[in-house]
Amino acid sequence: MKHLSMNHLPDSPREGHSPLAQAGSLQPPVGGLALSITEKVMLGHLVIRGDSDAPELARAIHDLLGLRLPSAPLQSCEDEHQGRVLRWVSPDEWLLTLPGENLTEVEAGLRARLDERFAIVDVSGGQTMLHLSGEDAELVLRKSTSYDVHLVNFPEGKTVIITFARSQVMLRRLSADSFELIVRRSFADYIWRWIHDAASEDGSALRKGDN
Amino acid sequence: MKQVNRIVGGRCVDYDAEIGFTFNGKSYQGLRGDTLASALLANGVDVLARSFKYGRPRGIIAAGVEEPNAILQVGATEATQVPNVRATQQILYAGLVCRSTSGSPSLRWSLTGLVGRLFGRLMPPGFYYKTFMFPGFMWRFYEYVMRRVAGLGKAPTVKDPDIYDHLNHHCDLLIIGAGPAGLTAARVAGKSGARVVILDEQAQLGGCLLHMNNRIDGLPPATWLAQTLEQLTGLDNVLMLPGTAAVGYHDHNFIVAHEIVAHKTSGHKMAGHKIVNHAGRDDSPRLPRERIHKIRAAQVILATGAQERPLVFSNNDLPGCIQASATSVYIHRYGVLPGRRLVLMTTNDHGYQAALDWHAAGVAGQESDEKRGRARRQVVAVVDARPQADSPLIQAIRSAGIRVISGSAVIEAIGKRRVRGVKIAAIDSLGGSVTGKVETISCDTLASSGGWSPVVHLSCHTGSKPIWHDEYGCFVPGETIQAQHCAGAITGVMTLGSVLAQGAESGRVAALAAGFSLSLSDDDIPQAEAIEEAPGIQLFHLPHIKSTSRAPKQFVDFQLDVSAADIELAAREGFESIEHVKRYTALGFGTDQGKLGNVAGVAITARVLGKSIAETGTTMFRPNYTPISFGSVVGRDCGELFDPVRYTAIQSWHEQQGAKFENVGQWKRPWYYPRPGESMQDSLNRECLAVRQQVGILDASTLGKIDIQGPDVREFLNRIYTNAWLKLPVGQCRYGLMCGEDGMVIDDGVTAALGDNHFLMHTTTGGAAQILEWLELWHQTEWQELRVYFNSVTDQWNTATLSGPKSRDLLQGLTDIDLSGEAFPFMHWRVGRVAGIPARVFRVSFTGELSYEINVQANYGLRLWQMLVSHGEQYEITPYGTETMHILRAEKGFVIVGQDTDGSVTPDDLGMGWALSKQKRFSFIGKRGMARGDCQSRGRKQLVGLLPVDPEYLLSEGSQLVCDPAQIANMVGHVTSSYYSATLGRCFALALVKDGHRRMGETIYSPGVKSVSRATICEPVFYDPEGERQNV
Amino acid sequence: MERYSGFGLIKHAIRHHENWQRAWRNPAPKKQYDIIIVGGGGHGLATAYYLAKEFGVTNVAVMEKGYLGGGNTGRNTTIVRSNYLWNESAHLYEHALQLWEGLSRDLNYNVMFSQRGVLNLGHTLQDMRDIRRRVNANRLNGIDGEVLDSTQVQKLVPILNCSEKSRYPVLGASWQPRGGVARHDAVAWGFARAADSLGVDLIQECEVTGFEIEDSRVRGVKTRRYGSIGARKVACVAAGNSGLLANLAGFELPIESHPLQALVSEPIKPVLHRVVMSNQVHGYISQSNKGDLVIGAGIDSYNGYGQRGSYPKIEQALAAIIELFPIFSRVPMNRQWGGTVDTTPDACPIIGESPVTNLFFNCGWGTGGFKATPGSGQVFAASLAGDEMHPLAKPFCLTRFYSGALIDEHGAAGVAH
Amino acid sequence: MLRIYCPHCAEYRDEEEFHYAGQAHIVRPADPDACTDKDWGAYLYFRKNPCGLHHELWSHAVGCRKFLKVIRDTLSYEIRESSPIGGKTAVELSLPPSMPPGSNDS
Repeated sequence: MKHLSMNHLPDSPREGHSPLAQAGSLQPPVGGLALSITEKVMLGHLVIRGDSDAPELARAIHDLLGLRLPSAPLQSCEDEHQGRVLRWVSPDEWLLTLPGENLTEVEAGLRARLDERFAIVDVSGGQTMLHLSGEDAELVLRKSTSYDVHLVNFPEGKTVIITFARSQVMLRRLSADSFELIVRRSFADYIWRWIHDAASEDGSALRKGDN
Repeated sequence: MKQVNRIVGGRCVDYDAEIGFTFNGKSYQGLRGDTLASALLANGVDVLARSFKYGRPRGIIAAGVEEPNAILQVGATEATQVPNVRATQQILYAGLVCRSTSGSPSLRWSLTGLVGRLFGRLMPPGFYYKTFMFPGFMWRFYEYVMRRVAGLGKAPTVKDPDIYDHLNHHCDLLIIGAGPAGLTAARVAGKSGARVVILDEQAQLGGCLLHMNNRIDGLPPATWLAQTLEQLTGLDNVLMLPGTAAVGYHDHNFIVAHEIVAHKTSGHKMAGHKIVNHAGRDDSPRLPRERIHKIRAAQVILATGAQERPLVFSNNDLPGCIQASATSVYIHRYGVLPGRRLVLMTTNDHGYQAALDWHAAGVAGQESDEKRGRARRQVVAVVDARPQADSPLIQAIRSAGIRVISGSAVIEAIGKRRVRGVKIAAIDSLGGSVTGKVETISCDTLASSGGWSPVVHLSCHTGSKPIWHDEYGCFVPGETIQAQHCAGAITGVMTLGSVLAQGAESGRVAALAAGFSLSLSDDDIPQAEAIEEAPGIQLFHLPHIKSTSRAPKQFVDFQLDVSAADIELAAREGFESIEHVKRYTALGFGTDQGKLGNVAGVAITARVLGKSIAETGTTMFRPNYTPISFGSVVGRDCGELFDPVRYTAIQSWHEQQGAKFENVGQWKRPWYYPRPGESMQDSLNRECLAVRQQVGILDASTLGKIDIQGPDVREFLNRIYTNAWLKLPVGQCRYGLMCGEDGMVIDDGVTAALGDNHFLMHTTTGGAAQILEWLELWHQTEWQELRVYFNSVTDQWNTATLSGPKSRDLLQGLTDIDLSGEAFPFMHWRVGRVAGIPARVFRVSFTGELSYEINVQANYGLRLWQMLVSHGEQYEITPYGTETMHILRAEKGFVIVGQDTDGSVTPDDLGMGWALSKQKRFSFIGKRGMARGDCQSRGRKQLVGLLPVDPEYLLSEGSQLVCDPAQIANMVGHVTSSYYSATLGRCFALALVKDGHRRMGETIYSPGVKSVSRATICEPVFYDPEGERQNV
Repeated sequence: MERYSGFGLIKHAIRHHENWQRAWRNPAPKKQYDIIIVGGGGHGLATAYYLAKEFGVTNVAVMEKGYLGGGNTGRNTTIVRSNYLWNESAHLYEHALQLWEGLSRDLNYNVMFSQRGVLNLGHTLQDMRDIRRRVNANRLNGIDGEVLDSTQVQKLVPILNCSEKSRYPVLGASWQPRGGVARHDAVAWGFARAADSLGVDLIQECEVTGFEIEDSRVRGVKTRRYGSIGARKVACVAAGNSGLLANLAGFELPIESHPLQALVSEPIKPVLHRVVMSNQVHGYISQSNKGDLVIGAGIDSYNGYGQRGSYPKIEQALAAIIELFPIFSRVPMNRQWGGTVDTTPDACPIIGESPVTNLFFNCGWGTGGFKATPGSGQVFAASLAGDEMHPLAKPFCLTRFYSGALIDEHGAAGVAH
Repeated sequence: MLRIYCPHCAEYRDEEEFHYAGQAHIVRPADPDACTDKDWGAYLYFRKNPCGLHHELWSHAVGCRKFLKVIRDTLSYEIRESSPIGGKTAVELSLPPSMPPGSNDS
């Protein structure tokens, strides 16, 4: 059966609506937390499943994407130039994000190289990516998750799936004060509201001497 | 009124910042830095409360969390009311309004006080168990009165305008308590590079350093403290949290701490003090009122210190009776001397400090007192229960010209609303009885010290019992499996030098345990001047010339009016376990949780039972160490963030159409789409007929969808579903039924063969997450050999269901897929483009009509929907909601798992034996369970249809059914689904009825409240039983 | 037994309360009893009391490893109601409720049974279907109950958040006016005192460490403190320890023991006059006569005997309470604690024979045992005194877990508390 | 709140991320249809329920979605060991020796 990629419309990608298309932009009030949040719309999200020991998997990833397959837990590999990130999700699962326009080609390429022992699942419409950055980005995360997001425990590139308020997110650190959140579509509105609520707080008293 | 008791020298108050507040309607002045308690004491306010049972006047007895009496209602407006605020913990702010929570009509003339005096004798512990039983009907009245009397403050009557924050921390080392031990530990551990958090319940860090005089490293304590805090501030890896109380110590070193934020900043912007912008909207950032810190610590150091025990003697609850150490706190921290003439009663050297401080303050203030014509503040006498104690401290008192009365005790305080004097008498060396003559001494304050109780509470929260330490005369933390260390007075050690040394050592050991090595140099251990001490004696309950039962009341637990006599009586009545004593007398059940009285209560119990304190033991301490507001525990999980709301991509459209929504799990689903002027039934009739006659559109995106891939996917499905899956051709779908191992139906849905090794499973909306975990459970724990992967794609696909005879025509106009019956038969799926969008279309039907479920990547879901609706106008397309869907499926007899089943229904019960594969080699999940004796026996409830005899009569869902209206208790089933069908022009229902499959045509009765209705049992398919309409 | 009354109180007050008698003796155990009851909680003491009072079996000992009423009896949120879904449960709990109604006078001990009414809220359409199903069944079984709409609910509890805009709006409720709360300690003490006065020996601080079993027939119990003590029949009524006792007797039970937590606020003036329970939002609350808001939290998912659970359960319970009662946000939470509840697969108790002859179990009451105390005791006593199980107890036999005749109270019964 | 080591993620995580799945090592009878009602009842419902060490299953539900075996003391709540189902995973083998899967931080 021929697989048809269903993520990207060749004619007009703008016809789609990202999960937070209607939420607008987040503007914490003046004096609120120092934070900006943006939705990275219309990316390709591919779940790759398979045995991490299978050589053809690492080879396919390398050949097609130029990325090393992260085999250690919670690691990610990134090709900033191409906008591709491959994250370890579980011992047999990875999440690849990439520019939407490359999705069809990459998905087809992977399918061509990996047999039925591997699974490729397009979840581009099922989740969305947020970038959270600013001096108080870590602070907002600490209001929202019991995971230790301190740089010591959570350095750049580390990726975890964690509880976030009463929902969950996949979290990756981009830099000291910026993070990537991948959230499920149907929870995106809730998470957005939560962050907005948390960021509307006067943070001046909180910033001193945090660790 | 001037602050009559204010003196100079308070270390924590700003004498230039007077702030006004109101107590019981009267205005007072305090200083910034005051607690409400210190401000009230500064103003000479003696009586703050009337006691719970006897209505006795009560004043402030302590300076910290242990205060049992000064429980006030704070708040200027209805919305900002806070019940039960402990005055010793409330920081004074300008405009604070507070009032007593007891005393009616007034504190001075209290009705309960009168009742207490007249009938107090009739209220021994547990009197309510022995009375109010006759006559039975009067209990409601007794209870009404009882409830009115009980309770302290009142809840606000309107919603809380404030917000509450939560903040998570992870650290290598958490230090609870920032007194000398905690700060020293922090300094040592901080140097190691470990992540350290140190917190203290007091707004200022320092603990006893804030009110003690002993020099450390040759420096006055305040200087040493300032230096230490500066050092700690310089360390990036140390976080200090003042005004933050650790309230709960949970398993695996998880500590919950509570911070009162609003206190800390002046001019704070809580909602209670709203700043509204010109648009009338408050969009300025706000401070939370309180914040919960959730701290996961690799190591914990408890440096919580100790609380002083006041002594138990007659009338020890009179205002003016105070903890000895509290007087030092009020003098040094707040510049408040809460009286003029002090008598100190002590069993140990520590108590003497209060007398020294009082004396020094009296001398310092002598001149100004004289100028104002006030009586001089002085220490009248120190009464020491020890026969011949001697030490430098005692000598210092003596040399100040203060009378020291050894081997004696205060046996009774005298006064009505304030101490006027005390009776003292010589006692025997064990403190068991009065041996000498009674002398009365005039005074207005009686400070007492009966030794110290280490603050062991947190160490008990994870199940460790405190141990009685005979030498120190106190309970100390017991064994624990938590990574916990103790330092300072919590260990029972009270000398400053040892406390500091313990602090340093615990800091080192804990840092080491957390993986940070360092060695201690001499500089790390602060040196305190050594002061020689005479040993204290263990005395809790001072004797009286009368027996305990006849002496004036000797209170152990102030808040709940539990006296020594009450405890003795409880033990006499056979309540011998300390837990029984606690429960029978209510000892320690107050809001202070018995911090002052527990040990005395245990000691008295032990004495009556002739046991040691160690044998008697103590009751368990539970979180919270000190009370915290409900709101703080909840944090942001309230209002619109109480629980996530899940939306599909079509939500905005549904809202624009004015849909009514139904909660399904966390999802919001359109329930129906009312048009102006329509009743709900009107809408349903319109929507139903549209689907049956034209075409309707349903947002089915919430259905759970699980992508399953792998070479063994068919085998897996074959095991997990009741029906057969090995041979389903690619391109087709099949309805699947899933059971638990007990054979009961747990889920159902259509699963499609997308490829030989690739299936897409649909689950119920509510069951999606559980079913995914169910599949993983079987795969990972039982059938690891099967090569399959499961991924949730619920959110990936947006599903628009077109249903109705015109659906084919409508869709054909938008798609390149050949929709003809031959090219695309029922229970098949196809891929193509719909409205230019790549789509997977399933030809399945939950309504019984020709239907197409169009799945597109969710980002294009709204776009597709809009195209379908606009293109569908020519077919009079009608959006329909879940209720219409339910009616239509019920007309076809399709069940809804969770509505027509309840966890006790097998496939056979549903008449779905056709979905049970008998041929499968593998004994599928549920097969054996449904074969059990009672799952196959007669009398099982089976799914049937019901046609009410009166076709207009709508049976209520949940109606019980009987065969004989004369025997209504003999219920044979109940109605699971019931609707009016516009298609059928009548009401109908589905029901589970005992042996229903064998009762077709029988009449069954539904006894309502007023009348009995009749219905006929029928097959549960009411429309198009041959399935021709969906199969065209 | 000295009779308690107002007059007695006056009499004792005159003598400074110096002459009150012990509420119960503290005897050393005899060598042999007709029946030994293992577990001195409410159910065990009630069993002993009814054995002595109604069936004349007084050669009975209650063995308690700690202090009387120290287990779940003294730890629960004291809700009493009988509006269960299935006939078997409804009959049993209604039997108990009727005993509750006369219990204070029967025991001459005021157990403060307060029939202030119990509301089970419905927040979803399915909740309301389940509520109607349950109330209809109750009504036909002669148990009081009504289905209320949200307006009626609001009238009963004016401070309840019945706004249509809330996350899970209150759509209605079931209402059992005869339900309410009771004073938990008084129940244990009242039964203890009454049983003791009829000759039952209450042996505290005496842990049963094993059973004397010959030819798979029980002959007595082993204790660390007093050695072996003989008995014709042994009845285990030890919530939170049932599985352990079964293991001592050599078999397993379909029971898992879980932590269940509760919490109280500080006492405030009367503000909540009914018992309010919600399944969907998951919290239940009443206000005690002392003024505390008494709140039940959810059960922890994992097995645990620690009498404490996880903090998130407390957070969830309070979030639910604030959702239902926003005005409680500023009320201080005083104390939380936990008990150990024995849960069964069908959320119904096990009352009956065990694989060992003459060894009986009354257990598995899960989160809802307190309300059944007198009924459970009476029915169990009747079963122990006679030759076969009481008809109300029969459906709760252990063998239902083999035959599949489960009585599933999970699905439709609201919160099983 | 428990802190559980996930042997797949090689980290300690809070209990909130996990779902409890009951007693471990319950083997589904190889031939269910040959079981008596009593055998089947025992398999379905009867549990060890010890007060002390308990072998149990958890799922790292918010996380890697993998099941793990945990040995936990049901009285003290101390966790003695957590390990993957079945054989060793690559994750487990790559663990530094200082952090064996069975170690506990409390």
